[in-house]
Amino acid sequence: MDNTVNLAQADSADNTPFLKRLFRMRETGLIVIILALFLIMSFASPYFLTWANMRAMSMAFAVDGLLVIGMTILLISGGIDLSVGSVTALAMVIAGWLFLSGVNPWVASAMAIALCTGIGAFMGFFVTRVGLHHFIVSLAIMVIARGACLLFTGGRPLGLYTLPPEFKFIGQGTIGPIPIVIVIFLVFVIAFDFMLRRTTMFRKVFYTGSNEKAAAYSGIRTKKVIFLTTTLCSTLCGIAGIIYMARFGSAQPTFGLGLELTIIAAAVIGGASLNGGSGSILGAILGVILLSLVSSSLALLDVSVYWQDIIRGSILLAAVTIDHYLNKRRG
Amino acid sequence: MDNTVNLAQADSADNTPFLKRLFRMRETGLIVIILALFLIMSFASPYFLTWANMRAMSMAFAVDGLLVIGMTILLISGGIDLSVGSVTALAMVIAGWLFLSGVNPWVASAMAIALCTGIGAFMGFFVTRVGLHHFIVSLAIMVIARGACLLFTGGRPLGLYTLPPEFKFIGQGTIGPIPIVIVIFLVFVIAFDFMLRRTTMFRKVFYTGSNEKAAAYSGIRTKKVIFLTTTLCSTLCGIAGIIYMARFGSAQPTFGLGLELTIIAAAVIGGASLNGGSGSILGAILGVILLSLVSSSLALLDVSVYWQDIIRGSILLAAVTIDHYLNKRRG
Amino acid sequence: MNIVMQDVILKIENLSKSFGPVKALRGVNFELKKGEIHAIAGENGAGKSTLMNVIDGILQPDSGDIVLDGKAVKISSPTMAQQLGIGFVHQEIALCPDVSVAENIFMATTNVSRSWLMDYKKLEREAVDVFRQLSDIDPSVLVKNLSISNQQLVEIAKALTLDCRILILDEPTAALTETEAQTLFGIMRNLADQGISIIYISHRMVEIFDNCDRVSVFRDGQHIVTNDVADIQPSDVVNAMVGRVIDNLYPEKAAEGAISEETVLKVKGLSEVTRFHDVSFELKKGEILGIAGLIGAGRSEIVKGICQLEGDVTGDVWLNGEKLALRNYQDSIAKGMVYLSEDRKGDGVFLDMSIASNVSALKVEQVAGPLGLIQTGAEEAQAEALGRKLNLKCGSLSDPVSSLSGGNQQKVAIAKMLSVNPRLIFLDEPTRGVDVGAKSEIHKILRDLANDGVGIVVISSELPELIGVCDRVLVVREGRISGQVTGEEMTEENIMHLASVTDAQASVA
Amino acid sequence: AQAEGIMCEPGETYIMNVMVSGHPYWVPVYQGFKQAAEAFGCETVFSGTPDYDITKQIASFEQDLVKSPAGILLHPMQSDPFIEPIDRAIDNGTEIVTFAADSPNSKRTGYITSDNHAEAKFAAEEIVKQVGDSAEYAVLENPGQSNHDLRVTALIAYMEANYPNMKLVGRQATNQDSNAAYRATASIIQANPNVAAIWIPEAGSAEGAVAVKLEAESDILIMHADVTPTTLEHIRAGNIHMSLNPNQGVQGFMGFMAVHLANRADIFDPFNDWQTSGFNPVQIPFMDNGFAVITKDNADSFDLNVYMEGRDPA
Ligand SMILES: Nc1ncnc2c1ncn2[C@@H]1O[C@H](COP(=O)(O)OP(=O)(O)OP(=O)(O)O)[C@@H](O)[C@H]1O
Ligand SMILES: Nc1ncnc2c1ncn2[C@@H]1O[C@H](COP(=O)(O)OP(=O)(O)OP(=O)(O)O)[C@@H](O)[C@H]1O
Ligand SMILES: [Mg+2]
Ligand SMILES: [Mg+2]
Repeated sequence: MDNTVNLAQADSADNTPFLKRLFRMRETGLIVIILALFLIMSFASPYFLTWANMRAMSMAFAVDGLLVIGMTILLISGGIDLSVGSVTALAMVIAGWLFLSGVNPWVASAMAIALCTGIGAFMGFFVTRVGLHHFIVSLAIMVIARGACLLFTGGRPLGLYTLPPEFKFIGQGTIGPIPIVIVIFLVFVIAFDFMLRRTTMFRKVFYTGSNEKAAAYSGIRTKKVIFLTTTLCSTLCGIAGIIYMARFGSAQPTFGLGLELTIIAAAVIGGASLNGGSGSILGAILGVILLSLVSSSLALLDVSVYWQDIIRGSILLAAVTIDHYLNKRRG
Repeated sequence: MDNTVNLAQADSADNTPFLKRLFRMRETGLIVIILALFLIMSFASPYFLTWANMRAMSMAFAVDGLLVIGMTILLISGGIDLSVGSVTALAMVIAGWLFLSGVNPWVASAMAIALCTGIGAFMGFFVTRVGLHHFIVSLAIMVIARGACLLFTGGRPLGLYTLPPEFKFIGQGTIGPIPIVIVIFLVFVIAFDFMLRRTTMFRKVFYTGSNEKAAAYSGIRTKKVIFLTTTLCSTLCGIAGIIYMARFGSAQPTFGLGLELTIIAAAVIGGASLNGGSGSILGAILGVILLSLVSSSLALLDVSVYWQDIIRGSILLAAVTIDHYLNKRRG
Repeated sequence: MNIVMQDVILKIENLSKSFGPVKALRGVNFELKKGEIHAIAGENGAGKSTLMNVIDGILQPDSGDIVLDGKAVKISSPTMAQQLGIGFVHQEIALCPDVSVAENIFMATTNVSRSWLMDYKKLEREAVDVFRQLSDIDPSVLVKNLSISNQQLVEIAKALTLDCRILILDEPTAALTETEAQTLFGIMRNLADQGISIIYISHRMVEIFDNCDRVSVFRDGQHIVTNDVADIQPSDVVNAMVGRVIDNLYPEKAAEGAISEETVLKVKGLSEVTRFHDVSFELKKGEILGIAGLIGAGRSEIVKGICQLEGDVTGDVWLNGEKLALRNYQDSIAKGMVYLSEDRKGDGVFLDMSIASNVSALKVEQVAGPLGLIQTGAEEAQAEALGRKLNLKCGSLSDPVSSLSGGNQQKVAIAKMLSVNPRLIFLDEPTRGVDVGAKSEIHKILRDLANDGVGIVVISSELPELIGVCDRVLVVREGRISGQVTGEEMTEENIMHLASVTDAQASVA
Repeated sequence: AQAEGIMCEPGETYIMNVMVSGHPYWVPVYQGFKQAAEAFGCETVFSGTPDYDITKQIASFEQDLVKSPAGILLHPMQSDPFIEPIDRAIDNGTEIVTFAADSPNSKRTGYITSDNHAEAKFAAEEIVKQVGDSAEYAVLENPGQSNHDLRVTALIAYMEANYPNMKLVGRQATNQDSNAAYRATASIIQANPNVAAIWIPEAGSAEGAVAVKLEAESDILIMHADVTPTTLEHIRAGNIHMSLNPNQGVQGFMGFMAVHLANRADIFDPFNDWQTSGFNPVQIPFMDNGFAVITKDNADSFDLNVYMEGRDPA
């Protein structure tokens, strides 16, 4: 029977050579595309491959990276969150407002993150208990959180120049040559990528998103899973908001307008399915990197503003098309 | 055996009294909510129930109504379109630009609508032939179309004050006391609602969205259906853009930023499923009316801006929750 | 079956089809004659459905020809197949859940209809006509509200409305009870008499030998043999399929005295608001208990109720003497009581996930090391062990379940149940779509488990299976237990009698 | 019902209608509007739409008209779409004055704004003063928003006309998004190590740009328009050279005066033909509200949060 593998030999997958396994990975297509862009850019601009440019480019996507982690996990579980931009802004605003009211900045940040967690739980409640769709619940929260930002600031950005240096250090400091922001980013990415691939807890997220009913029939508390992924996504928004606050030394009520689409796009480019059940942190991060790389490159090449959007959109479309065909050929 | 009935009574559904059928309709919950808001507003503001206010309020949602028709049909077929806002803007910009270059405004409008149709067909191609997801394709088009708007206008609105009066009439004229815009809106709504409920052509859209495989097995060319719904949505954007142009006498490259979420939200509130297979024009229009009514009411009551978003989001959440329970009880 | 065999209407010549490394069909030759009912038998994964999908234009062959009426044709889509007069009832139910039964049935007709407007009244009237022959389903109901068996009936009704010359039925009776199956055979015979050719795929030998004219056997993607059923015995078919003789289809029943006095499960006064009422029964150690009933009788509902999967249930349940106070299905699993669903596609498997992670889903913790880290090795070993036990045929354990044949998907679902070493398993249509060989393996496993003291409750629509495997059969009628049969009383007649509505015949609505 | 004197009658209400009504720009404008109104015993309402949506703003404007106010100070999101509604309002006797953005083809009573050309010219001269007249400079922009557009295009045009050796090396759209501005500025600085100055037409992007300046330890000269508390701090700290801030308070104050006086033509009988021509001399067709230059020295006066303490924003 040459069309079936003898089950006795079935677990030989781990012996396949590394290169072959790499080739089979969902993310390889994206890596290839990003490397190609890198190569092109290195030739196109002498400033591209400088440490300072790399550093600036990574700073530009590092914090969004946290948001995309939360979004990817939520997408895998079958949900979606349109409120990421405004909840991130709310975290900045609340922490900043508390700080200006005299609260210790660390305590203020913890409270803001807790509030975001609460918002996520609130959304989770509406989705799992009331039975509404993630889309509409998070859209309502997006509007409400933005409103709360306005309310707490009167629409005016809060100047947090007086934040203590050790606090600003999270956003502006470096360890050796590496900015703390990038370190935080890497820690989160590696931790969540590992957990998502390996832990039983996160495996249940995949089961739930793949077939919620089958998951329930396998004894998984699917509502709890969805509740938790919804909450986690908002918590990560909270953390991202605090880092942004430390980095810019201000809290902007209008921060992150339209950010939700970028974040969702990054996750989808990275292989997350809008129908749930699949996705990976690595892929999603590559998605963020791709989007950010394109923007940075266009700026570096000083492409006319009036052409940038057209080029950006076209590269996005081309990239996902190429990625699609690369995956198809391997599949 | 509650899913079976006496066969002799099977086709008796049409004999049920009108009120009972109304009560069973998916849209009744929304109608109740809207009526309740109407009642509250009539007491809250002496200006609410004036002809001028009703006119202002309906003008505010009439043209968006066309977009929501296209979006609903697309959602039913299982798709989604994030580009509606920028494609609408592009229609205005292209028609305006052609007009300023000396093209007859009617011809210019026809060309702009044809272009939008082409954009829809382009998206349809990527979705059905290449096999990408609607979300990512339309996101790329959203960016590209916005870029094209910038390119054609240099970012500045085109003043089309010189449009001939008979052209502006579409957007600014009235038949008796009724603005033409409202008449166009009603014609589209009634026509599409009827077609979607009754014609064999549009039933295929439901079949395709409900289970694409099953539809394909029954011989339905599902790709063609999806291609057409995608195209139709963009065509309606084109028409909406032209009406807006006639109404405003200008073409704004930034028109419709963020409009996609409002339109999708309206369709979803009206019962369209993001997974395809269900939805109705009547419901979606009620969704648009609800959203617009809330905004208009807050403006009329002079509610503080710092509270408006919070109240708006909360009403949205409350409305969908109430609607959900009303449907559940009936279901 | 003295049908005069007429000309060959469909001929498959040297047809091959691969999915990546998997060769599903290898140089298949096959002939279908006008007006015959042609059975196809073969193990799970033998390539039966793949061949049918090729004939219906859903899949394109890698090589080989389809010859229709003597002309080679390339069937590029189901649309084209339909135009050529080919109708197909799929193994996996493919209906539009958000659409009414009537519309589902006439979807193909609507598609080619010349009229612009829908005539819902006409559709429903005609749907009622179609169902008059089959079963009483309300055509205005949305399909998503139907039970899986009723959906199967809709799927059949859908094919019957087609104006076709060749009708393919891929395991249509897998979820049907005897009554509906018999109705279907009547209809099939009728169609065949009108000159329509029928391809009938089934794992039930009885059906093949009672209703078909010829039978073709497939193995490993190859056509092995075709015979008139009159010329051969069921054992010959099984032999050709499996490549060995299965002498004893069903395992030995529990020996005298093997059933102890100890009760594994005791249910008392179990009721659910609308679905079932006052259900009480016991399951002894070492015993296999069957539950029989007509479609929609409430069998699935009762066992789901016992393990708190669905419904608002009142009543008492004891497991191994311990009174249970389950709040949800997780509690039930924790107590070792699991349920194998009848709807494997809907809630049995994760189609887009790997075989290994499907098998481990019921308790992933089992294949995890410290810190809750999943050990891929352990996970694959578990899947491999159970897969081998159930004779699972697959490419690699990391392939998605969607790449498996229907019967092999069912085996994955069963493996998932067995993975947690349960103390009591409810199996709802456990061998749905499973081939004879694997079926008898599964039966043996069930008997072994019962002997080890694991409680086994089997719901099946296939009466011979219940009679062959169970020591006792409960019969459910309209949500109540209408009786039970054991030993010599276990006959199809007795069970059918208890299952059908005898008194108050008219009160259906 | 025109009042006899310059003071308002009880209930006489003036409305200020804007788009994106949560934006802090409007806050001092409305304070000026309100203070002027209070001086005349008039009532005021802050109205408009929280969204960046022309349809919604027109609806809110028309709803304002339903209330028959004495006059409206309007910031029209786009000029031409407001022609018809403004004309209708004027025909019905409601005075409309536009501010910060105009609808020149309408019959609006007057227009008050800060002069973006003047701002741009000032900025250009200041940049040249600081970095010399043959240097590289860059701009960030926000295409689609007319006043921001003008600030940028006017500066570039001025440079080209007067300082041909000034070289524009970077021009990026950042749309008031500080992270986008961060990315764009970083790229500009990378690609043009010699870039000496950057002009930013609003404050949100300036926050992102200044973050790059600090991280890259660049000595690029940052100048921007408008102000936020954060950029204010950076001005104090010398990270941002200076900011040009339109005189919002005056805009609101004079905006009110323009509407109010237009309502009271009969208190003044000037030496001209107004009675025959119908043109009311108290209608002020155009006013420039001026702008302030914020530097290290005067930064303390521009903390909006301090200014707003004890005041009601609405
Ligand atoms: N989409 C697919 N991708 C990969 N392999 C597939 C796919 N579909 C079928 N196969 C493989 O092709 C072979 C034949 O499958 P097929 O479904 O035709 O079997 P079958 O005879 O119908 O079995 P059953 O009795 O279980 O329904 C199996 O080995 C199956 O795993
Ligand atoms: N979710 C549901 N909503 C409404 N009715 C349901 C639902 N699920 C099942 N039913 C109905 O409850 C009754 C019992 O169904 P159940 O599935 O238990 O029957 P069964 O005896 O297992 O038969 P089969 O599975 O062969 O249809 C049926 O009439 C069925 O249609
Ligand atoms: Mg099969
Ligand atoms: Mg059942």
